[in-house]
Amino acid sequence: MIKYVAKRLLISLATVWAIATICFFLIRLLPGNPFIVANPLDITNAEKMMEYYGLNDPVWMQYVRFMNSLLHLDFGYSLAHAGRSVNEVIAQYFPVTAQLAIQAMLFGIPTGTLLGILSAYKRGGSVDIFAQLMTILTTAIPAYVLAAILQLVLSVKLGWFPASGWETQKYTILPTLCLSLGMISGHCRGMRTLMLEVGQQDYLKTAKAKGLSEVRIIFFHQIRNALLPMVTNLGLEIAGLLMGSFVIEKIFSVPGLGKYFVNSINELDYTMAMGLVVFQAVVVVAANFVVDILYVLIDPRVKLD
Amino acid sequence: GTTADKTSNAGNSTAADAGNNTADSENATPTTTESATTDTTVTETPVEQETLDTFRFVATEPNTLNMIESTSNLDTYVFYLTSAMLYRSIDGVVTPEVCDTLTVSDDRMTYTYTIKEATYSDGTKITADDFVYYLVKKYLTSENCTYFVGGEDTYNNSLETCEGIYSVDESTFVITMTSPIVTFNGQLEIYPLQKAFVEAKGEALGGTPADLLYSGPYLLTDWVVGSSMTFVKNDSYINADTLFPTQNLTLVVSSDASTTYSMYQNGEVDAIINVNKDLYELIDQADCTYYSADSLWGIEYNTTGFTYTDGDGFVSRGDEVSALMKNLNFRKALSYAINRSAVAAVVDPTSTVADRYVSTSVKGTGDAAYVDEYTLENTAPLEGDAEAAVGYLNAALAELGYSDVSQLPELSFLTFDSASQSMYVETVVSLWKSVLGLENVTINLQPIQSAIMSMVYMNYDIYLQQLSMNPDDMLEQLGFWKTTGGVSDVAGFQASGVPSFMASMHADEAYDTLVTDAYTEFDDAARFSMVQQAEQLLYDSYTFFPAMAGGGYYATKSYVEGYYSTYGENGYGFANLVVYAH
Amino acid sequence: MKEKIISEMLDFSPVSEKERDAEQIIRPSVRYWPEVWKRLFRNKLAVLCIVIIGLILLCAIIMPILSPYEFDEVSLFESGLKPSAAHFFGTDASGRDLWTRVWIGARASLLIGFLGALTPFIIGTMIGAIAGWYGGRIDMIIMRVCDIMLCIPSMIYMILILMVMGGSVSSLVVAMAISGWMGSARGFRGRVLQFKNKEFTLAAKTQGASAPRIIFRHILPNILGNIAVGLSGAVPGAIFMEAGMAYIGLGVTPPNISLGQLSTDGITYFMSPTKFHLFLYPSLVISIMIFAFFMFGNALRDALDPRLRDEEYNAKRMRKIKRGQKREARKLGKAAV
Amino acid sequence: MAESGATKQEILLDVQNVKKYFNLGHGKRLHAVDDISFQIRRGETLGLVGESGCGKTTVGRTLVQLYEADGGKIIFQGKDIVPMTRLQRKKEQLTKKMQMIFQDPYASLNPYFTVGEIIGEGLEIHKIGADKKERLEMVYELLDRVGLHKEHANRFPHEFSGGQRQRVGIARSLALNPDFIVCDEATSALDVSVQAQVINMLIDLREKMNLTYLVVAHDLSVVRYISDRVAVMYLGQLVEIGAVDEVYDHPMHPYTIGLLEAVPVADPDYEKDRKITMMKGEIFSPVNPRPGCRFATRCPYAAEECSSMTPLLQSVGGDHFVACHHPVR
Amino acid sequence: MEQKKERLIDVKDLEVSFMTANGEVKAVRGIDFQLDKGETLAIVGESGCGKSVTIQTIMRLNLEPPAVIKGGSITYTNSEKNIKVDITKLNNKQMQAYRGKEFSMIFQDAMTSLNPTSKVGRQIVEAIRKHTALSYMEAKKNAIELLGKVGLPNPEAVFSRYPHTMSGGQRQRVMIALALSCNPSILFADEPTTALDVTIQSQILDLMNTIKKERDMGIIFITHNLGVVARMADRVAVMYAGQIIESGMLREIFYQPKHPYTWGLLGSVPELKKSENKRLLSIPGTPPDLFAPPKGCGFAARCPYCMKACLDYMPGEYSITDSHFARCWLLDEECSTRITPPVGRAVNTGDSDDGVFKTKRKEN
Ligand SMILES: Nc1ncnc2c1ncn2[C@@H]1O[C@H](COP(=O)(O)OP(=O)(O)OP(=O)(O)O)[C@@H](O)[C@H]1O
Ligand SMILES: Nc1ncnc2c1ncn2[C@@H]1O[C@H](COP(=O)(O)OP(=O)(O)OP(=O)(O)O)[C@@H](O)[C@H]1O
Ligand SMILES: [Mg+2]
Ligand SMILES: [Mg+2]
Repeated sequence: MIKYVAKRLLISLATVWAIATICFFLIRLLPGNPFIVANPLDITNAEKMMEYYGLNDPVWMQYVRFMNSLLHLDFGYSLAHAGRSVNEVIAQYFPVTAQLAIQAMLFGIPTGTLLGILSAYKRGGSVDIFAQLMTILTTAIPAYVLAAILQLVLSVKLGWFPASGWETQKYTILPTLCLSLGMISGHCRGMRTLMLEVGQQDYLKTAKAKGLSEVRIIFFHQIRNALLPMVTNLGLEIAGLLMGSFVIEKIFSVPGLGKYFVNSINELDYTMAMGLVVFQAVVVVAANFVVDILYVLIDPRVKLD
Repeated sequence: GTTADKTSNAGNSTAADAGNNTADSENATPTTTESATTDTTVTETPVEQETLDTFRFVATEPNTLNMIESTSNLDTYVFYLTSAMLYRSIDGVVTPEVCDTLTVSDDRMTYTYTIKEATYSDGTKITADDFVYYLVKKYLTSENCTYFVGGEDTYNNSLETCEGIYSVDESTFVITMTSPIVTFNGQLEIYPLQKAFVEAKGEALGGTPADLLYSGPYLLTDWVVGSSMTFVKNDSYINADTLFPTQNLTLVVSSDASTTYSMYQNGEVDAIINVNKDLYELIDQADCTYYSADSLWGIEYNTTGFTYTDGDGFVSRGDEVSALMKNLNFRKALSYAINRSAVAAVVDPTSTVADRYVSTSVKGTGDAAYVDEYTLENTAPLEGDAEAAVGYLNAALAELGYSDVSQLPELSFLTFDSASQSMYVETVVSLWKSVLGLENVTINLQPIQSAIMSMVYMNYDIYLQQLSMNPDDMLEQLGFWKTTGGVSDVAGFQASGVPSFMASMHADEAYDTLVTDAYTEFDDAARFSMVQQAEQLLYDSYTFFPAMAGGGYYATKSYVEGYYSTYGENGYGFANLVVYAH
Repeated sequence: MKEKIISEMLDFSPVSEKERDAEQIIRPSVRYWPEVWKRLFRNKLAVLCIVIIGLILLCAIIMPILSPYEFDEVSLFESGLKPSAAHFFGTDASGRDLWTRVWIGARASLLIGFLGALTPFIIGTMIGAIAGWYGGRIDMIIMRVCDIMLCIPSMIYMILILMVMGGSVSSLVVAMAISGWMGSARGFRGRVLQFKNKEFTLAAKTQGASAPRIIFRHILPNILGNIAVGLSGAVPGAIFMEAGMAYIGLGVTPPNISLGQLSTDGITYFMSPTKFHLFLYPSLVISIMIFAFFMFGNALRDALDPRLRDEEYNAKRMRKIKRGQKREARKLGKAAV
Repeated sequence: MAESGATKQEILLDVQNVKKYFNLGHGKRLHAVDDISFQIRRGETLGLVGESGCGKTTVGRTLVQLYEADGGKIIFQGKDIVPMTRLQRKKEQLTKKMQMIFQDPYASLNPYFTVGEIIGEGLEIHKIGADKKERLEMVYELLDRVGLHKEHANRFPHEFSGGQRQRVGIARSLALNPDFIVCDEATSALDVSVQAQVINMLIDLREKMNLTYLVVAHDLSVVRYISDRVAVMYLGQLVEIGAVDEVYDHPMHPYTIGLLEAVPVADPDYEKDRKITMMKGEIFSPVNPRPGCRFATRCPYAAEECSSMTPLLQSVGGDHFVACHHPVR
Repeated sequence: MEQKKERLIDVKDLEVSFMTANGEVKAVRGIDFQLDKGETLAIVGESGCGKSVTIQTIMRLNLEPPAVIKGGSITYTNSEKNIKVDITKLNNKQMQAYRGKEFSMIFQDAMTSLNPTSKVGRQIVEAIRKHTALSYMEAKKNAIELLGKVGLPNPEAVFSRYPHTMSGGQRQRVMIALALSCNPSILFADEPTTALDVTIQSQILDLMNTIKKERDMGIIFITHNLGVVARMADRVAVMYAGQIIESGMLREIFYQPKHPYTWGLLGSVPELKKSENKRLLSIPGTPPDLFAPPKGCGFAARCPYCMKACLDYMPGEYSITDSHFARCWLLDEECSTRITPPVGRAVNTGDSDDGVFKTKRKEN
C-alpha cells in the first residue's frame, strides 16, 4: 500500500510539473503586453516594466526562473495588480471557491444521487419523470439564464436571498443552488444508469434468493455497488468545482478563483495565471490522487499495481 | 459640516487665490450653483431625522492600491478615501486639507508648501518628506519629468531624489518647475507616502488593506476582490469630525447588470456609481443624476502609411491602402457618412454626441462652457450628410483612379472587444455599407492589450479610440496629438525602436506650436483661442474624428444625500454624505 | 390445445425430412439499425425532437434568405422595436432585425455544435484507437498525455486559440478539438481494449485482417450506438460551450453572430421592460435547440437498448391490467349498491 | 484413427520448446506456456487437455500467431514461423494455411456482420474469387458444407442457435482452405446434442478436406473421441503425451490419472460403483515459477526431488511420453 | 421403490411466459413434477428449454413483469414446520420468508453471483440474520462453521475475504455454504459445476452428495452434463421446449429411455471408457422458437421418427411405470411404428420389449 501511494505520489508530481511546463509556454504564446492598460499615456512605461520583470529575456531563462519559484512555492506578485501576491490571492479566495464547491457538492451530490436512485427504483414513476424533466431543464437552459431567473424570482420578487455578494451564509445560498443544479442532474443521470446496470447483476438475484427484503437489497447491494464507479468521476468533478465557475462567480459577485483565473489570462497577468494554473493542476492531481487511493480502499476489487 | 469647509477655505487666501486663478476655469465638475443647492438642502433637513451609519454603493474596484504603480483612475478614488491630500476637492470646491500655506513665486515656477500637524492611522506624523517622496516616485515619469528641475536626470538614472522637489524642514517642501505651466496650480492630487512603509512592504505594497498606510477619512478594513470593499471611518484623519459623517462605506462590486439592478431594487445597495446603458432603462429615472461626459470616442484614421512588423520594424502598409487612407476626401467621406447623434443614442443612450476634443465641462472665460464660447467651423454635421459623403467618396475615387467603391482595397477597423465598442464599430461599418456602398471594411476585435499594441504598431487602418478627458487639463488630451519625441517621422521611430503612443496620425508643426505655447499662456482668452485654433487644425485634418462623449448617470436612493459622481465613468465622491433611515 | 384428441384425428404416417426443415429460422430477419430507427420513430418525443432539429436547421438555412433584412444591417431609427409583423422578434439596439440575426446565429451555433462535437471526436477516436490497439509504451505515453491535458483547464486552450486565431467558428472548433479530444480518446481506447481480445476480433485477425480493418470494420460498428449517443450529447455541449465562451467575451467576433453571443448579449435585458425580447428569443431558441438535441440523444439511447422496449411494454401492460381491475372493482361496487 | 498410417506421414507442425509469457507488470511474468514441444503429422488430430488456465488456449493462439511466441520454434511445413516478420508471414500466406475455431459461438461472430460477410471476410481480404458474386457462391458452398442454407447468408448471428453459430464459425475457418485448424474448445459451449453434431462435422471435414487439427478441450471424452493422439497439460507444461487409447487406458502421470478419475461418466451403474480419489492441495503459481514439478503440490506421490527438479518428457514405451519422476505404472 | 418419502414440492401444470414487446415467450408450457424429501431430481435439456425459468419460478426469482405465471400451481409442503402453500399465490413480501429459509439456490457462475464488494462472510451472515434471531457474533460463528463444512481450509480467514480473491471452486463452495446457511429443505442448483474444471467439479459434486445425505434435503439439480446426472440424480426430468418430455428414475432414463429426444441426448455423448468409436448420434436442427411454439410435438421438426400426428397434435403423457412417463406419439398403442432405440440397455424393470413400449393415452 505504501509503495502504491508513493508511486502515485511520484506520478502526481510529474504530472504537475508537466502541466506547469506546458502551461508556461502556452501562456507565453499569448500576444500582447501585460502592462498596457486601457488608456496608457506612455508605452515606454510598459516597455520598462517588461524589462523590469524580465519578460524580455529569452523564454528559457524565464522558464528557469519560473521553475525556481515553483520549487519555492512562491508564485510572486501579480503583474496587472501591483501589490497583489499570487499566494495570498490563492490563500484568500480559494477558501471561498472551496466553500461554494463543498456546499454545492454537499447539496448536489446526495440530492442527485438520491434522485437517481429513486428514479431508477421506480422507473417511469413520478419521481423519475420529475428528475428527467429537471435534468433536461438544467441542461437545456444556459447557466447564466438560470441564474438570472433564480435571482429574479428568489431575490427580487420574493426577497428571500440577497441577489449578489458574499458576506453572510445567506449570500451563499443562491450561487450554491445554481452551481448544484447541474450537479444534481448529472449525478441523477449517472446514478440512474448505474443502478439499472447493477440491477442486472447476478448477485442481486443471489441476495433475493437469500430472502432479503427489497429495501435491504437496494441499500446494501445495489446502491453500494452503483456508488463505486461514481467515485472515479469525483476526482475531476471536485477539481472542476474547486477551480470555480466563472459564470456563477461573475453573476453573483462571488470572490472566487474562477473569475480571477479568467481575468488573469485576459489581462495577460502571467504570474497570476501561471500561479493559478499550477495551483489548479495541484488541486486536480491531488483530487485524482485522493480518489485513486480512496478507490483502492473502498473497492476491494482494485488491485494495487 | 459645511461650515468647516468655508473656514478652511477662508484661512488660506494664498492658496485659494492660486487655485481660483486657474481652477475656476479648469476645475470643473458640477457647477458651484449645484453644490450650493446641495448645501441648502442639507441645512434645511431637520436634524432629528435619524441617519444610518453605513453607505453601500456599487462601483468598480481598483486595480491596485499601490500608489506608485497605479495607472488607473479607478485606483485614485480609493486613495481619495484612504489618504489625506494637500488639497481636497469636495463637490467641486477645492479646499486645503493637510496644506497649511502654499506660496507661489511670481514667475509661477517655485511652489512652497507648509503643512499642518497630521498623522497616519498608525500614529506616525505626516511629514513634508512624505509628500516629496510621493512626488518623486509618482510624477517623474518619461512624460512629466521635464517639467521639474532635475526631473529628467532623476528619471533617466532612476534616482531617489530630485533637484526640483525637496523638503526644507519637517513641515515645508518646495517644487521648482522648469517653466511655468498653466495647468499646474499646486493643487494636484498629492498624497503623503511614507518611504519607510513603502520600502518595508516592497512588492506587497497596496495588495491588501494591511499593505497600505492610511491618512484619509476612511480605513479600508476589508477587500474581497471581486466582491466588496469595506471602509470604516478613520478617527485620526485630520478632518475626522467634519467632512465625512458616515461611519462605514461598502463598495460592492458587481459586473452583471441584472445583478446590480436586483441589488439596488432590493435595497442591498444605496447607490450605483455608473448606471450604464443596460441599467439605465431599468432604474427609476428620478434616482438618476447625469454627470458630464468625460471620455471621448473618436475614429482614428491611419494616415502614416506605415506599419510595424516584428522582424522588419516599420514597413510600408502597401501602396493602395496607404494612398487611400492618406486621401482626405476619402476620410471625409467616411466621416460624413456617419450619423453620429443617432449612433451615439443607439450605442449608449447615456452618452452624448461629441464634436470637439475638449471636455464640455471645461468652463470658458465667462459662465458658458469653453466649447460653447469657442466654436469650430466647417465641422461635419452631427446627423451626417449622406449626399456630401458620397460626393467626397466620388472625389476620392476620382483622385485615386478607381471607378467603383468595390475596387477599394480591404480595410480593417480595429477596436477592443467590449460590447459597446464592438457595437459602435458594427453600426458604423453598416452605415458605410448603406451610405457609401463600402463593403470592404472588416472588423478586427482584439482583447484590450492586443488592440492597443496593434494600434501602437499601426496595425490598423481605422481605429475606434476611447480617450478619457481630463476636465482639469484641457491641454492634456490635445497633447496626445502633438508630434513629440521625433516620432512624427518614421525614420526617427525606427531609430529609437520604441514606438510612441498615438504618434501616428497627426503631424502638424503649427498644431504642435499652438499646443506647446498654450501651456505657458496664462491669459485665458488668449489660451482658449490658441486651443480653438489647434482644435480646428486637428479637425480639418480628419485624422481623429470625434464621435461620442461617454457620459453617464449615477443613481442614488432618495434617502441618500451628499453623494455625487466625480468625473470619469466610475468615480465617486462624497460631500457630507448622509444616509437617512428608510 | 385442450381439445380432446380422438384416434381418428391421428395419422401415424412418417414425415420426410424435407417436410420438416429443422434448420429453418421462422422469425423474420432483423437488422440492427433499421430496428433502432423503427424504435426511435415510434417514440413520439424523439420524433418531436427530430422535427424541432429539422425545423431549426431549415430556419437557419432559409430564414436569412427569405428575410428582407440583412443580419448586420443597422437601422438607426428602428432601435429596440418590439416584435411586430415587420420584425418577428423585434429589433436590437442598433435596429437590426432580431429574427434574421437569430437564424444567422443559429447557423453558426449549429455549425459549432456539429463540428465542435465531431472534430474532437474524430481526433480522439484515432488517437484512442492507436493507444488501445498497439498498447504497451505507445498506449502509456498517449494516456499520460491525455491525463496531463485533462488537468489543464480548457479555458487556457480556448483563450489562447481564440486570441491567436481570432474569434470565429473555425477557431472555436479548433479550440474545442484541442481541449476535447481526450475524452473520446479515453473512451475509444477503452472500447478498443474491450473488443481487442473479443473472439470475433481474434477471428478477424486469423482471417488476415489488418489493424485498421479490424478497428473500423469490426469494432466501430459495435460501438456505433454509444458513439451516436455520445455525439448527440456532445452537440449541445459544444453549443453550450460556445455560449459560455461568448459570456466570457470570447465568442465569434462581430459582425458575425452566434446564438450564444446573442443570448449572452441579451441577458442584460433580462429585466428590461422594453427590450426583454432581446433576451427572450435568442435564449429560447438556444434552449429549445439544446433541449431537442438532448432529448434526441436520450431517445436514441433508449432506442439502442432493446431491453427498455420490453420494459415499457410491460409497464404499459401492467397499467392496463390495473385499470381493468379498478374498472372491475367499480362495477362490482355498483352492483353491490 | 489411422494411427499406424499417420506415423509415416509428413510432419506438418513441429513445435519445439515454445514459450509464451505474459507480463503482468512489476516484474511479474506469468509463464502461461513454458517450454512445450510436440509434433503434429499431416492428417492427424492432436488433442490438448488440461485444467482451466493451464495454457491450452495460449498454445493454440501462439500457433496461429495471435500471440508472438517468446521462445522456441514453430516449424510449419518446414519453415520456422517464430522469427518471421509480419510481411514474411503475409507472403507465406500463413493465415490462409492455419485457422482457428473459437470457443464461444456468441462472442466469436461479429453481431453486426451477416453470416455471409463473416464467412466471406477471409475471401475478401485475400482477394480469392474474381468478384463479389463469385465469393458469394463460395460462401453458399461453405454454408452447404456445414449444413446450413443459402438463405442464411443474409441473416445475422443473433438469429441462429448456438450450434448453428458454431457451424458458421467452422465455415469461416474453412473458407481459406487451410491445412491446419486449431479448435479451441469448439464444442464446450454447446449443448450435448449439438456438440455431437459439430464433432461429427469436424470429423467428416477432416476426412474430406485432409485437415490437421489441434483440438483443445477440457472435456476428456470429446478429446478421446476425436483425437489420434492426446497431450495433457498442467500449468503451462506438457505432462503426458501419447496415442489416445494408450494415455486413456494406461495413464502414467498422476495428474492424468486424477483427471480421468474426476470425469463423471454418463452411466449410472458405473458411477455408483466408482471410487474417486480427490486431488487436494494448493495449486502452484505460474507467476515467476520456481523449478520443479508443477504438480508436486497436489501430487499424492510427490517426493523430494519433485519440488526441486523439473521432470522432462520421457518415453515410457513407443509414442507415449510422460514428464514425471515417479510415473504410475 | 423404497419407502415413500415426504413430498416437498408438487408442481402441477405450470405455465410461465415472458411478455416482451415482440410477443409472448412461452418459456414453460405446462409441466408437472414432484420432489420428495432427500431426493435429487435432475433436470436436463437443451439450452433455453426452460430449466432455469422453472426453478426460478418456484423461488419466484423471475422479475414479474416480464415473467407471468400463466397457470398451474406449485405446492410446497413441510409437515415439520406445518407449512402447505401454493407458491404461485404468494406475493413478494410473503415469499421472502421462504427464500433462503425453505429454498435456497446455487447459481452457475459463482463469480458474478457473489457481491464483489462485500466480504463473503458477511454475505452469509446477512442471510443467517435475516431468518434467525442470532446476534452478529453467533451468526459469524455459524458462518465460519459452515465455511469449514464445505471444505474450505482456514474458514476464519476465508470469512473476511472478497469473492474475487478466490478461485472458482472456492467461490462455489462459498455459494453452497451460503445456500445451506439457513438449513433449507430444498436446494436448487442451476448448473453449479458447469464453469468448473472436472477435478473441481468432482469435489463439488461429492460435497453436495455428502450434504444431501447429511441433511436429507431435496435437491433440484440442473445440468447439461449427463455424466453429472448419472453421478448425482435419483430421478431425472428431461425438458424440451418448455415441457417435460420424459421423466423417470435415473436408471429408467439412462437404460430405458422412451423419447427420441432422450435417445438423441444419450447417444450424442462421447464415451470416455470405450475404445471402439462408433459414430455419435446427433440431433439435427435447432429447438423451436418459444415465441411461436409448434402446435404439435415440440421435437417433431428434429425427430427422425416424425409422423404426421406429431406435427399436428401435442402428445400426452404415457406412463411406462409409476415413476416413468414420456410424451411421444410413438408410445401410443395405436401407433404401429416400432423402433428399436439406438441407446439404452435392457435392465430388469419388467419391460421385456427392447424399449418399444406401447401404452394407453391418458386423457388430459
Ligand atoms: N492476454 C493475457 N494476458 C495475461 N495473462 C493471460 C493472457 N491470456 C491468458 N493469460 C493467462 O495465461 C494462463 C493460461 O491461459 P489460457 O487461456 O491459455 O488457459 P486455458 O488452458 O485455455 O484455460 P481455459 O480452459 O479456461 O480456456 C492463464 O492463467 C491466464 O490467466
Ligand atoms: N427475461 C426474459 N425475457 C424473455 N425471455 C426470457 C427471459 N428469461 C428467459 N427467457 C426465455 O425463456 C426460455 C427459457 O429460458 P431458461 O433460462 O429457463 O433456459 P435454460 O433451460 O435454463 O437454458 P440454459 O441451459 O441455457 O440455462 C428461453 O427461450 C429464454 O429465451
Ligand atoms: Mg481456453
Ligand atoms: Mg439456465
